[in-house]
Amino acid sequence: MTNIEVPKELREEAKQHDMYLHPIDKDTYELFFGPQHMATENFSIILKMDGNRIERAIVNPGFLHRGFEKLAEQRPYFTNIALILRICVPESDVPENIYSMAVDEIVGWEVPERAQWIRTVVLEMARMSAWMFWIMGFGNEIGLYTAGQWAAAYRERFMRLFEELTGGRVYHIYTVPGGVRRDIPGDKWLRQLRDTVEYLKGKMKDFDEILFDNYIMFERTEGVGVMDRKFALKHAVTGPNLRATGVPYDVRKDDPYLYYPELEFEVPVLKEGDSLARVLVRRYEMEQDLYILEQLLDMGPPSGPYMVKDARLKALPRFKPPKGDAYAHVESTKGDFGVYVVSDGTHKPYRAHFRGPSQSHGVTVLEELLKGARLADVPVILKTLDNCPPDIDR
Amino acid sequence: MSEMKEMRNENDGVISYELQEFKLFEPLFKWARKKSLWIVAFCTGCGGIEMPPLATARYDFERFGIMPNPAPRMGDLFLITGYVTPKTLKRIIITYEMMQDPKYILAHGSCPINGGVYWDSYNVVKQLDKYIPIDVAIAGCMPRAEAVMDGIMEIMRKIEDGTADGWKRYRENYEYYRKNQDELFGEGWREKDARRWLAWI
Amino acid sequence: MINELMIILFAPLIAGVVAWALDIKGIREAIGIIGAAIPLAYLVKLYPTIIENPIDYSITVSGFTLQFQLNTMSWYFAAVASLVGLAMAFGMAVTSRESYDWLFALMSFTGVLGVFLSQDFVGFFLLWELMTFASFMMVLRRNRHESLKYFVLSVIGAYAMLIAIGMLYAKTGALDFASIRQVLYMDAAMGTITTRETAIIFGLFLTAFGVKAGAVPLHVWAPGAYSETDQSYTAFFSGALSKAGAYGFLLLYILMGYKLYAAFGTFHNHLTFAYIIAWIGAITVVVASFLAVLQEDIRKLFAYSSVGQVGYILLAFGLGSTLGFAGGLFHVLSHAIFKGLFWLVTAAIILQTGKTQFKDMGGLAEKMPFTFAMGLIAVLSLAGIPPMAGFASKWLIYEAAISAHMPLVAGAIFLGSALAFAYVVRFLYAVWFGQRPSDLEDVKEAPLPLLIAMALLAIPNLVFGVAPGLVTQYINKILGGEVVGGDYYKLVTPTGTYNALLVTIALVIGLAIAGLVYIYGAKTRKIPVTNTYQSGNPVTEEFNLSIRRNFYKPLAEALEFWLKYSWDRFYERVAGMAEDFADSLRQAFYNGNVQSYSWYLAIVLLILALWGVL
Amino acid sequence: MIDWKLVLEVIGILIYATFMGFIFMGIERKAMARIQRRVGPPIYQPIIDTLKLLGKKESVSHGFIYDFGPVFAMGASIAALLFIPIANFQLFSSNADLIVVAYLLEIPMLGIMLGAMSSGNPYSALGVQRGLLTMVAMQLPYGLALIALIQHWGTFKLSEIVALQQTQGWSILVPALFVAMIVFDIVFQAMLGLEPFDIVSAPAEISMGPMVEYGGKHAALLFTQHAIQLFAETAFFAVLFLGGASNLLELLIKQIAVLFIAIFVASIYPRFTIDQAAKFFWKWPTILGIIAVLLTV
Amino acid sequence: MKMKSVEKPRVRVVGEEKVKLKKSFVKPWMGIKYLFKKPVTIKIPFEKIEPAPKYRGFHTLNWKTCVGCNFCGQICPARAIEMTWIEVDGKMEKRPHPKVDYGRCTFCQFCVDVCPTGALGFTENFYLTTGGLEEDLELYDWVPIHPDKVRELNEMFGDYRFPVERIEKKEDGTHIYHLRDGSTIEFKILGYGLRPPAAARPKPAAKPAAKPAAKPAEKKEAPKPEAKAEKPAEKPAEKKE
Amino acid sequence: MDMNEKKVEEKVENAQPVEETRPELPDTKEGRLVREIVEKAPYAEGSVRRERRVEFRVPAERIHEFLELASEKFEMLMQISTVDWLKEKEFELVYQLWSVSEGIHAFVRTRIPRDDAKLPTVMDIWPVAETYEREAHEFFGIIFEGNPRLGPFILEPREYEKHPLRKDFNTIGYVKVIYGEDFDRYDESKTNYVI
Repeated sequence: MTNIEVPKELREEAKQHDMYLHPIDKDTYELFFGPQHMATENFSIILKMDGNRIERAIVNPGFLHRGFEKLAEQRPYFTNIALILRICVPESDVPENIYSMAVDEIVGWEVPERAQWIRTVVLEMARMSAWMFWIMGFGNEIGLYTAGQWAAAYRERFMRLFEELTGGRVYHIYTVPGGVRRDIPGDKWLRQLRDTVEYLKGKMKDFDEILFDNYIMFERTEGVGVMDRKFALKHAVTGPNLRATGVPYDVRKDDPYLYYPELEFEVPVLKEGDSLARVLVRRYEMEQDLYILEQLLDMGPPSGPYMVKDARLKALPRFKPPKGDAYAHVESTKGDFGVYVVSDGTHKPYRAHFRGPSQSHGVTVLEELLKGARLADVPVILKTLDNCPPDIDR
Repeated sequence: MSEMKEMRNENDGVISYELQEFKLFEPLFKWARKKSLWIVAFCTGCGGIEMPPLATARYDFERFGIMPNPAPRMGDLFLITGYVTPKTLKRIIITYEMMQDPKYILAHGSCPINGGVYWDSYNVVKQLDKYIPIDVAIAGCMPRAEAVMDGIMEIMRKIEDGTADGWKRYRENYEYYRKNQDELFGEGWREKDARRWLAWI
Repeated sequence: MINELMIILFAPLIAGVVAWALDIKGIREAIGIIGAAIPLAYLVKLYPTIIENPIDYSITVSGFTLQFQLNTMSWYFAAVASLVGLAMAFGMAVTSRESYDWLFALMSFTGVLGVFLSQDFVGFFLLWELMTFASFMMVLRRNRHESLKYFVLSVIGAYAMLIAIGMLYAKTGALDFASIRQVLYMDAAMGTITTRETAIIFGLFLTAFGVKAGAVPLHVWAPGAYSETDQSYTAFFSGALSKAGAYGFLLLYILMGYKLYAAFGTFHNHLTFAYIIAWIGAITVVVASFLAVLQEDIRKLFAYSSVGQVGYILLAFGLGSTLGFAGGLFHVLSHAIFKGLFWLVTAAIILQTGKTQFKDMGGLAEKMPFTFAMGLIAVLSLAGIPPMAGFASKWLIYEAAISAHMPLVAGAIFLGSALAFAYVVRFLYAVWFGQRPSDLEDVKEAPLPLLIAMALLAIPNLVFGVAPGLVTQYINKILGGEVVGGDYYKLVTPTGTYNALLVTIALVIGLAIAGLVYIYGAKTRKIPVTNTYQSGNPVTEEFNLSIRRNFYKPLAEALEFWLKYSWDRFYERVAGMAEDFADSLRQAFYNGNVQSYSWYLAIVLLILALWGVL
Repeated sequence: MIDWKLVLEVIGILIYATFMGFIFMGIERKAMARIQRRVGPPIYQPIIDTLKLLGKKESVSHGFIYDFGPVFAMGASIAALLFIPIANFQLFSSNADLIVVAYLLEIPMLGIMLGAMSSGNPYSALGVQRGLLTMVAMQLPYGLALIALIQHWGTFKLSEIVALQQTQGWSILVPALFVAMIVFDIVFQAMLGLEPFDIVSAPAEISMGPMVEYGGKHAALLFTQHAIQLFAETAFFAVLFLGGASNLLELLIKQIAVLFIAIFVASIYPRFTIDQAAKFFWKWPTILGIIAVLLTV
Repeated sequence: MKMKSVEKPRVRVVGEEKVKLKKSFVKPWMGIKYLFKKPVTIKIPFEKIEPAPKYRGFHTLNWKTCVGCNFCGQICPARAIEMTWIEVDGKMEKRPHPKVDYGRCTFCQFCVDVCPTGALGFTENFYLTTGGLEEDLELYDWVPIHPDKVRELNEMFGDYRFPVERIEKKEDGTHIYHLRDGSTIEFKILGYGLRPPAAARPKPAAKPAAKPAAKPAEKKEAPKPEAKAEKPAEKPAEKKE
Repeated sequence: MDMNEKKVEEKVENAQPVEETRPELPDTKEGRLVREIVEKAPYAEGSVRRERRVEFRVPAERIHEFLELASEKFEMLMQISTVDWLKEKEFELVYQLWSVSEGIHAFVRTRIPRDDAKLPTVMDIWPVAETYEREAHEFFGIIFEGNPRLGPFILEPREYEKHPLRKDFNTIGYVKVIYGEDFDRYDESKTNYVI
């Protein structure tokens, strides 16, 4: 950074007029937290600190704003898939899926059952890999790098599976309106998936031992960043954060989509609403996700096409759905991820408005929870809320 | 307070320092620089998601002495991991100028080269090399971890050659980069951006 | 007859009176400095003499004979006081604006010297009170409330001492130290003075000296009084005056040691009464240091720190071993010089900036480099960085504490020294480093006399640090034996050695190597405070980038439970209750009814009659 | 009158200690990497890092104290090292006193703090605050452990402690001193700045704390200082509790054993916050320390 | 699927006792067992890992079958594909061929999906590393070559690098691709767009010159309005300040 | 697969422009909910779109009143979506509500003129609306009276002044001005591009 020192003449001039150049508040100090910081990648919080306590936090998002909603209005329906999945990087299948579901609803397509099965598997795999990513982040923030290193390595197994299924490692560009782009590569892939699920089931015990049962992890999270049920509802907090406050809301159960109605899984709910509850809820959800994947594999992929048959798809760039609008949402690891798509009958969406879960828990909620917290709690709160900056910025 | 901007000493610590060559140990230092690239922990875009696999047990770039370091003063390698918005670019420039020479930049994927999929976005910088010098660019959207590793290897090779000279270019053409930055952000953007928060604090 | 002792004693007082009477700017400072320099000069001159044999002097005032003696121990204390006193005088030449200050400052100087030189309780008490009065007057001018607190506690101490002296006189029939010592030594075997009476005398003296030394829980006056006076004077106040309390404890040993041992016996192989003193010291160290860490005012911080450091001396004296005395005596010197230096640095800061709160300061190191260097020396000495005077004395205390088998007391020293580390760094950070508020832009270096004063105290810090043997060899003479062996640079105790020169050499070697590495690297260029890591954000100086308040808030949070209790508040509550009680008494009794007054008279007479007085 | 043998020994031990200190840092990184299921850097990686930092062509400073801090820290570390009996090389240790060495081992911290504070960065200041509070917190159990040791052996002289251990068996074989060793080991974690007490540099919270402003040669100095300090501290541990050593190899084995325990603890526990650390230190380690002390009275 | 038949799936809430865990000082020590196990690290770049089959890497193009329909260009979300008129061996190709800019491409391969003749394809190649200078970045912009050639190169070198090592440009629009095995492909770019280029159509302005210092300083000339704006366009906003 | 067919039927119905609201509401839980609310707020039109999706149209001046009423049933405000209907010169605001107890998603639509886009804030009902409103303000220039933090939020002040998500904001023109002309190198023959 270059020199911003105020020149001497100006100081003197200011002093002559009895004003100081910086009427700084000497009781508190300002701490710029992020974006170039280990804990808040691409996110900035301006903290007004008193000693080690935070008096006030101001969230400064927007480092990742790319104007997705504007860009989506400038691209045809199918092309948008290659774009909007960048909204949520760790879990890029979620935007793809909700967008596809919304367009399916507008067009009125009945998505083939095989495609639905694949989509469900993809979503669950995305959830699982996002969980691994979350463990890594959480471990790093509280200083337990070992768990993080393991989790990131185990995540690679899913990355490989994704790569084989979709042809992309992180950005899969796989789910499209009307189905999916490719079929399952074969039984070998299913076997690999089952192996991976088994493997991770075994590894969950390790994570329990080193992270979730760790005395110091409890010390760090217990009673930190507490929110109650009413606060959470008023602030539209969703996902594990909401369930940690005692509200059993899970989109997969309450507004079921794809294969979820046929699956059996449990929704963990805790009442404390602190960081520890959020961590424990997430931990249980990981187990449930593995269980869901197992069930899906037991069912096996239904036969049939993986893409809807429609004559309109011949002219793909100029594919025009009817007028209308739709809202679709799924349960991502961070919460309720939704999209509102408006079609005016042309080949580009008239409006696609995304609702990232972090939009609600990453700004006002974060500011509220940080009030009075210690500086050391900032990364813990950030990570247990699972704040995802691109959700806010888009 | 508006005249403060004009009166401000137009800087320049960034370029005005004597370059000291360590003649005797230069080959040793070159080797050390190559073998110990510390990354400034600043993920600017989606490419940041491919850093964890590299940094962790799967690919483990610490085998080459590469490790993320939170403090920019100690950093050697700046990974521009993807698209750059003007708001981020300001921070990138500040962080980059804070790093100490020699320093290197590795640009990930399409976006820093030519805008990528955000070529028509009003908030993404196209052609990053107008604002800061890039040493190595890698293709991909996003580049696989192996590709990033390849980019790092390329940087190592260039350090050995002495062709990784982005930091020299930045010093020599500081006026040019500075002009482009000021064109994009407006004159005195540092103060303006800092003062934005005064009202809120 | 004009004796050297008399000159030593009364030169400051006379100089003070003259300075006050003349009240001409320039001259009064000169007179004051000369007056303060005379005792030191004479003490130095007398040094060869007193080692051979002490110098006696006595005057008779209205039947009382005041005896003074300059022996090895009183020379030591007087020399410490004079050194600090001279530094004070230099400092006051700048900081003090009025002749009033000179009068009372020098008066208290005389009082302190008198206390150290007195050989009987009359003179001791009179000069003790002179010292108290003068220092009270110094505080009174600045702050009534704090001076009142000081006054009340001093009066309590004075009464306690008076009663104790009275009791001693009643039991022994003597007022001079020699006879009292003799009688009590005899009595230790005979036991005419009961244990209870001994306990009462001991307790009263403990109170009297504890108040002056600022031992917990009688320390409450100290922070206020130390901070609410001229800071140059505080150098003396804390550096020398509080030593009077420590000296008093030493006196207890000299006068009543055997008696107390005989009366209380031992506890786990320690002298019981010494054990009490040691624990008072330990508690003082810990409590005062914790409180010092949490202060937000530069004067308060050092005030608490002074209390804590005097606690070290008490602790050392309380160990009851000769090594402990050696450590305590050494710490008397080192505390006087480093804390005196601290207060002079504080005086310079307050003089030049007009601020006392940490939150208003910052970044002064560039503006006041010499003062900063002096402050750094004081910091290194107080924190006990090896080749410094502060470390040598602390080391002796450690050795003494552990070889006296008082492990928990030694633990308190460990904790106290870490806390000392913490609060001096707080001082360094808040005053010298960080972002400078714009209103401190014009601050200049402190004026010359103050710098001289600082240098006067800084040099002994270094000299006695590198050559602690200079002090310990003299202490050996006081204690009459080879307590701490070794030569000028080396201290040898039965269990350990400390070679200050070797440490210095090692540090120099280390610094030289590190310096070579440093010089080899690239040339540095200076950058402003705004060009620092702010997570990549641009900042201007309009942001506050320094932690100015609540620096140690986490500690305050960890100690939340303990900080609920405060002696200060306790006393204030007691005072309030006493006031209320007096009020209600007044309302109940002095109700203006003549009849009730006659009743009271009757009741009093009846009681006296029953007791057999009448 | 210069004792040339001593001079040579000092130089030799300094070079050896610096090198081994770097290797210890490498071992630390390597072993942690292995627990994290990865390969990790080569074992000499810290040397490369330091060389690179030293070879930086730019260097910034925030004033004289900022430069002085690292130099002072490294100087103090070297001074501390010279007083520790390292195997059969006695150096200055005939004069070494436990308290002196314990203090000398703390001074480098002051140097780092001085430099960090003078940069004026709030992150550094927070690091300083945390560092000092960690010290305040750990000093009580640390002191108690040392006192127990001194009380048992009845001497402050490190060389005598070593000699006594050679004849009467290692310290840890004494039950009371075993307790003291546990206390010391917990404190050791904080002294080395490893988890769960790496509160000072907590990268995710305050971005390396005091180190955040350092780069180039300053950081190189601090790295070298850390290496020497690491060597000195592990040697100190070995001397106090593991019976010292009669040759460098034995010492090395003991040092590495000590180091490995520290690595294990560091790799499985997250970090405390500063007030939790203070409360923790004043609870179990202090109680254990008091027990140890009372057992040795 | 039976979404209709399920009224509203009852949310099965787990008991707290199943979710909650007990804290422990001892259990984390189990983690140390991995010190003695083999690391999971794949040692790139010494250890090669194959990308998955059909990994979406660089494009290939069969120039023979490409009909120049511009479907690929239309679907491309990044507008990375530009139809290019090419002259090979002095003979102009009948149809334009897509030219892909990897400074834009997102590797979604929608272009491959929509290609009606299957001329455009992709391989698993994904390594493309260059320096940051303009002349190095030339590699990012190319007309894809035949898939067989790419596969041959992959087999020859055993890795998945970009098949072209250097692109040599000449003043008259001649491009020479220096492939990794030393062979070259030479052709001349005549023009861009769907319609065949006019005889003496000038080459559009190339990217700014290589050296930063030589870059055009003024970059603010107002561009000409777009030929086909999607929306009722407002005037290009003036750049502020 | 009967369900899917049913779904498609519904969607086909929904796909038609939604102007003609069916007066009769189905006797499902959605229908009952809508009836209940519409009875209390007769100024609003309510309809059921499909299972778990209901819709209300409310005049802009009574939106706060209606949302306050709806907040009893719908605990969460998921999003405030703004659609810029340039031809009608209107902004359509869609308050997306979710009822945790019933499991129903509701669109509450209201329209305000483009030139004078002002609405009362709903921060007092759902504090989270602060974020959504800041966003809507930033991208569309709608003023929410009572929200104290309207201003540059995600964007930089320069882009903020343009309200980039408005339909009359010409992205490509703006980009050319800001980032230089060569971002789109071959735009002379762009007639055949969809984007």
